[in-house]
Amino acid sequence: MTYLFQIFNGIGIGMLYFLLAVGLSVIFGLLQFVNFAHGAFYLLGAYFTYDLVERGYSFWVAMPLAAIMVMALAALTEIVLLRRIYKLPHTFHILVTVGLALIIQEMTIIVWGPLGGNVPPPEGLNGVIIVGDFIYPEYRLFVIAFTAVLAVGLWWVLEGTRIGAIVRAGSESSENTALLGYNTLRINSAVFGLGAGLAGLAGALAAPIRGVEPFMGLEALGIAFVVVVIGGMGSYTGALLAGILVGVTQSVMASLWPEGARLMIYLGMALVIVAMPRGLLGRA
Amino acid sequence: MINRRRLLQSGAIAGASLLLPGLAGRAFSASEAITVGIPVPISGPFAANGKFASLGGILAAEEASREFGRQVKTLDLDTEGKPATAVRKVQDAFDNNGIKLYAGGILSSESLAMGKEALRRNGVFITTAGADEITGTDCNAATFRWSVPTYGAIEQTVRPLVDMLPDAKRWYTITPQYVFGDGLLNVAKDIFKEKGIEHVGNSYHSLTEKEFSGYLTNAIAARPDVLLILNFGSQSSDTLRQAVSFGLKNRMTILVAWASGLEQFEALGPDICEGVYFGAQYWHGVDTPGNQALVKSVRERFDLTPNYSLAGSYILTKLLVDAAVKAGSIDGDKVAAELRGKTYEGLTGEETIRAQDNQVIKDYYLLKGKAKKDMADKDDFAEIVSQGKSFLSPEDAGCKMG
Amino acid sequence: MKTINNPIFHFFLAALTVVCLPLFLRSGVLASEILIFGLAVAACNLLLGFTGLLSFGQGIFFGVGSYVAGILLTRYQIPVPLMLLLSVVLGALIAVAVGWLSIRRQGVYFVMLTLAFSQFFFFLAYSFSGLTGGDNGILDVPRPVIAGFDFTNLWSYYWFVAVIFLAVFALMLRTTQSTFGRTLSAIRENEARASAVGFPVRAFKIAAFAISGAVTALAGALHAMLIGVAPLSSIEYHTSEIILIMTIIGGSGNLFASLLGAGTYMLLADVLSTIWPRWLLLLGVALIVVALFMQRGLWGLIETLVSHITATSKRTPNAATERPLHRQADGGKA
Amino acid sequence: MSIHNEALKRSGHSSGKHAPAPHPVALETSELTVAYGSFLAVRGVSLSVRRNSIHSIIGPNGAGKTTLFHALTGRVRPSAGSIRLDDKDISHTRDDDRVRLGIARSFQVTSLFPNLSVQENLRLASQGRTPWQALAPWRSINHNKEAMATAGEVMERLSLTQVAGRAAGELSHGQQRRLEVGMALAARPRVILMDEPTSGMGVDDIEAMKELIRSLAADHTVIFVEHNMGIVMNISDTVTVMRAGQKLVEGTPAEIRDDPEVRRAYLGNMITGDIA
Repeated sequence: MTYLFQIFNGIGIGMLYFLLAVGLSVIFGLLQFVNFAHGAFYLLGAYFTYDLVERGYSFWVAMPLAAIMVMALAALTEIVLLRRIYKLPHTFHILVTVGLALIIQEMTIIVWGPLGGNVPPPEGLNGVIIVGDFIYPEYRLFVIAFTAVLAVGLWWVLEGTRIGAIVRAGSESSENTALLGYNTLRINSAVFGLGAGLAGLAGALAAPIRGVEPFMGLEALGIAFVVVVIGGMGSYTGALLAGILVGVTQSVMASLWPEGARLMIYLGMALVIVAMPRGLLGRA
Repeated sequence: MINRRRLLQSGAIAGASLLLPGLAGRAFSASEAITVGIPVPISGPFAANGKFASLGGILAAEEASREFGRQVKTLDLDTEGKPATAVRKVQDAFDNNGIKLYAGGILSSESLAMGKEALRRNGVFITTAGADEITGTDCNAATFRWSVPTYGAIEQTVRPLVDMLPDAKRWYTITPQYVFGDGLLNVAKDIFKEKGIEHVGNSYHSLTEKEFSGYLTNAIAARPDVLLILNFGSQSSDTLRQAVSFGLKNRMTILVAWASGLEQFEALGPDICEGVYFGAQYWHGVDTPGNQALVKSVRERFDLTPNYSLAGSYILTKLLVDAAVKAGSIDGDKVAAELRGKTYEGLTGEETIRAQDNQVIKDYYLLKGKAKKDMADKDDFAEIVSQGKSFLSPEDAGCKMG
Repeated sequence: MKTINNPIFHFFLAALTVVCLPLFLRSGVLASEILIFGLAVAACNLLLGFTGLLSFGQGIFFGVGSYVAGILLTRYQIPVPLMLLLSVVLGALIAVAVGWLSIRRQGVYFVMLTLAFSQFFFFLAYSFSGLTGGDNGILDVPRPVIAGFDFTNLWSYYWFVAVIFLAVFALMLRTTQSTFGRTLSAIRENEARASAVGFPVRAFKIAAFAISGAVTALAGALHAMLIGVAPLSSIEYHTSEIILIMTIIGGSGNLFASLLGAGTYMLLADVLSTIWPRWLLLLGVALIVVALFMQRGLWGLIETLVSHITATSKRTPNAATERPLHRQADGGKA
Repeated sequence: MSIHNEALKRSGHSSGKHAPAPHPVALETSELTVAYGSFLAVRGVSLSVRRNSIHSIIGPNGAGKTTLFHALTGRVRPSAGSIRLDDKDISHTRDDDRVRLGIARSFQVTSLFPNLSVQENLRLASQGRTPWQALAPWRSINHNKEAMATAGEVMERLSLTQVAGRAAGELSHGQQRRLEVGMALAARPRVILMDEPTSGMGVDDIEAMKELIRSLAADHTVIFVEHNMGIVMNISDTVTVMRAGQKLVEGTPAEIRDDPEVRRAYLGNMITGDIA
């Protein structure tokens, strides 16, 4: 029974990881771009939510607004800075995005201070659900349901719409999009904005669970990388599967061998890359 | 922003000394000035502690300047929270700035390493770090520690709580897996045994863990009366926040044995802290003359309420400067001799520096979070439930000073 | 341009740096650390600049060296030269293992794999605290006293490091100029062709990893003796990141650039961190500036400057500066 | 272009001397099949390439020429059938090992080491025959005298001596194509595989390349995949036509030209083109 509940809890954690990682995966798929600043966008999403809630806005206003703000900021960054470096070797992608992450992190400290903060769960969702011996916070339940709906919506966008077709074509070959005759520049900005916006949304949703502190982006980045690599870069379903897998591993290991939880996750990641070069569900 | 100007000044000194060999060293030794190095993490994940520690040092130095009529300064050394950087900064400060007095070290690993360096160079290092080894198995003549060890922290929180809650017979623990966590856990287990309490379970977790829902699920399944949280810093905040969201506050008593105090309450907010018990090294509401004076001057000087990082750094710096003035020297052995065995009126009342292991004997506090409506001002998060001194003998602590 | 890209000239510059550091720096620790990281960065450069492998795992080898020094010197009283030899051997062995597994994948996947290994080794070191001291690290690592020479004093230890640095630097220069080094360059420039002309590319990449791991572990061991601790933070992901950043800042074309990168980064960090607590923000800006405007690093900047000076003095155009940025620093986009 | 260079001819023969027995067939495949998943890119192709002949492989796009070529170089592994070099089975030999057995290749898109000098490119190509020697980090690049000499000879033969010190990336297109062939020659192979050697060349360069390939046949076996029918029909001894992964027809250029199947496969327009 405990394990059943741990698995359920793991799915809850995993859905958040999925949201965090799918943006990174989409960005990688279309732009062949390793984004070390992804965690920083998650950080910003959380802090924007925190700030808006502190100013008295409802969480329901703050959460989407924070995600949109992150999206806009990311798209702007793409236009001003990142599109200049796509053609350079990966080394410089890493250099620029590591630099970007440092700037965002330090700016966060300058604006909001080095101490963290708390974001209370929204009214009506701050209770718990009790099932027999087990307890689960309503807000976490909401996050699962909300991300599930979002996942379906995102799946529809990527699989059922023209923009999705472009993204998928692009992740197979970078020249494809150009061949299709689309304005690649604008699509790149949009996709980067979307990917970072999803990270921002994950941050906004995580804030009532984790609180906010200036270094939360680093942990998020690590998790996002693991999920994307296990799932396969550029793969939507891969990110979903791997997100849940990592979440469940983490939760179940809490019962089995807590100290080794991280070790297992990174070992699993290494094994997956060695055995399945493109991740569990990466495009061949 | 007096703080900023101060930092810039010290920066200019450090910068000059870096580039002009010889000059800075002579300038320091020729003057009457006493400089205390404040090696704390100013950048990196523990930046918050470093920022307040820096202020505490400045305040103590300013007071000492007035009191002794000679120049007393602090020099912030950014350890970045890494032992390697910490040692490098301290070695540099010895060589280039002639500094022999150091008050700081927030993290155990960096403090242990800096203590060794202080001994090698005939300096003195005094810290508030958590590792018991500092005045235990790795103790040395040049290293002093103000904070109460894990033994006292548990004795002064778990024991009074057990006495207060005679019906609470089932306890569950969440412990970070390393020496510090095990130290706390072992003391707690001894008390459980002695008091006939059932230890219904423990969850170990790694130092990098942020997600505690899995551990909390285990805890809920064990149906304890008390949840004892033995991690510290942002991990204890995360654990507590998530525990509250799982509704644990309504089902059991929660005790955070090693809380950071005001900094942590500010980050968590009163809703989460209400009704939760916290163990603390320092609390600004402590009713002693020393503390009241500090609270007053910090409010005047920085428009802040002193938290543990600030107060700790203040008292460390003050102890060093007082001892150096009295010894008439900044040489480590002389200052240390002056410190050893000293009894003084400190922030927590009467404090004594035990000569055998350089451990400061002082009170540890059990606090209880107040409801928002009961708070007298924005920093009045908690009331003191009990306080007292509990220490292992130097032999039991494992200190053999060579 | 031929003259400033001559390996003997690079060795001369390195030797000059070794001699000049004590004259311009008051801090013996900083000076020693620059040389130690210079070694680690040169080893990273052997992979990045010469073989085209962007390794995020250099911290593993650095940490391993640091632990070898910590464990052997504090628990077994093994003589320092033997300890250094063992750290080199263990560093090479672990690098072979990491390299063997990582080079099975290319491009970004290779980078990710080295990143995963660096995290994996961190948690390994953290979990086996009996061996590594866990979060506290291994304390009281002594500096060497060899054959009556006492290197425990900071500046005398600097010279100890300096001699090792120059010897290893010379060996590495020789390596890059050897037929082996040229083959690595060939693999970096065109892996498919290198394989087609008959080179077992994987064996060469693994060999490059072995050398890189050996030198990085040596640097780690020297560092543990310098600061007297073998800390957990040495094997952290951040160590890998910093080594990589230093490599790119210096420039990946030659080995002296690595010393330049290490020195510049350390001095800059030292000065900035005393001026402003939020100095990492400035570092972030600097990284972006390097990526946008100084893609060939500090050494590239020097090359351009020198060619401008010679061009204005001789009024002859120089082809080398017009050389476009080839895929010299690519983790293998192909 | 001085095509006939005595020194290289001698070296070519000397490497021939090491061959176990003069087998009339240099390279042979039987029922060679290459599958990509369920798709059979090459199915049951049997080739027999005579020693010191010029054997070309042609066919429309998607006929499986390139896959066959990759199977011969060792880039892809056959899923069935075998490849024999001088009667020795090399079906499962890695591409770099095949170089040592006497097969060298050139690339369709020029594939050089662009930042290294011409001389260094060729020296590396020659060193590829004894690659393990190069694993020693203490050996200087001048250590392998034989490789240095071969690089010199190939440069002479391909008229690249005057640009020996230039970076390969800075050469003219024609020079780069010649160096591309030189990279294969420097390995002193018995069999040279060429992937569209004239692709992207101007008229003058094509003519020179044609002469070069013809001259290679004096001491090498040459197999090449080519789109340019002019060169194929002009210099080949044997032509294999492929379609849909299979061998359609094989014969002399004259036979191929008149074959009705081939005419149908190519819709008649390509082969009648520019036969010089």
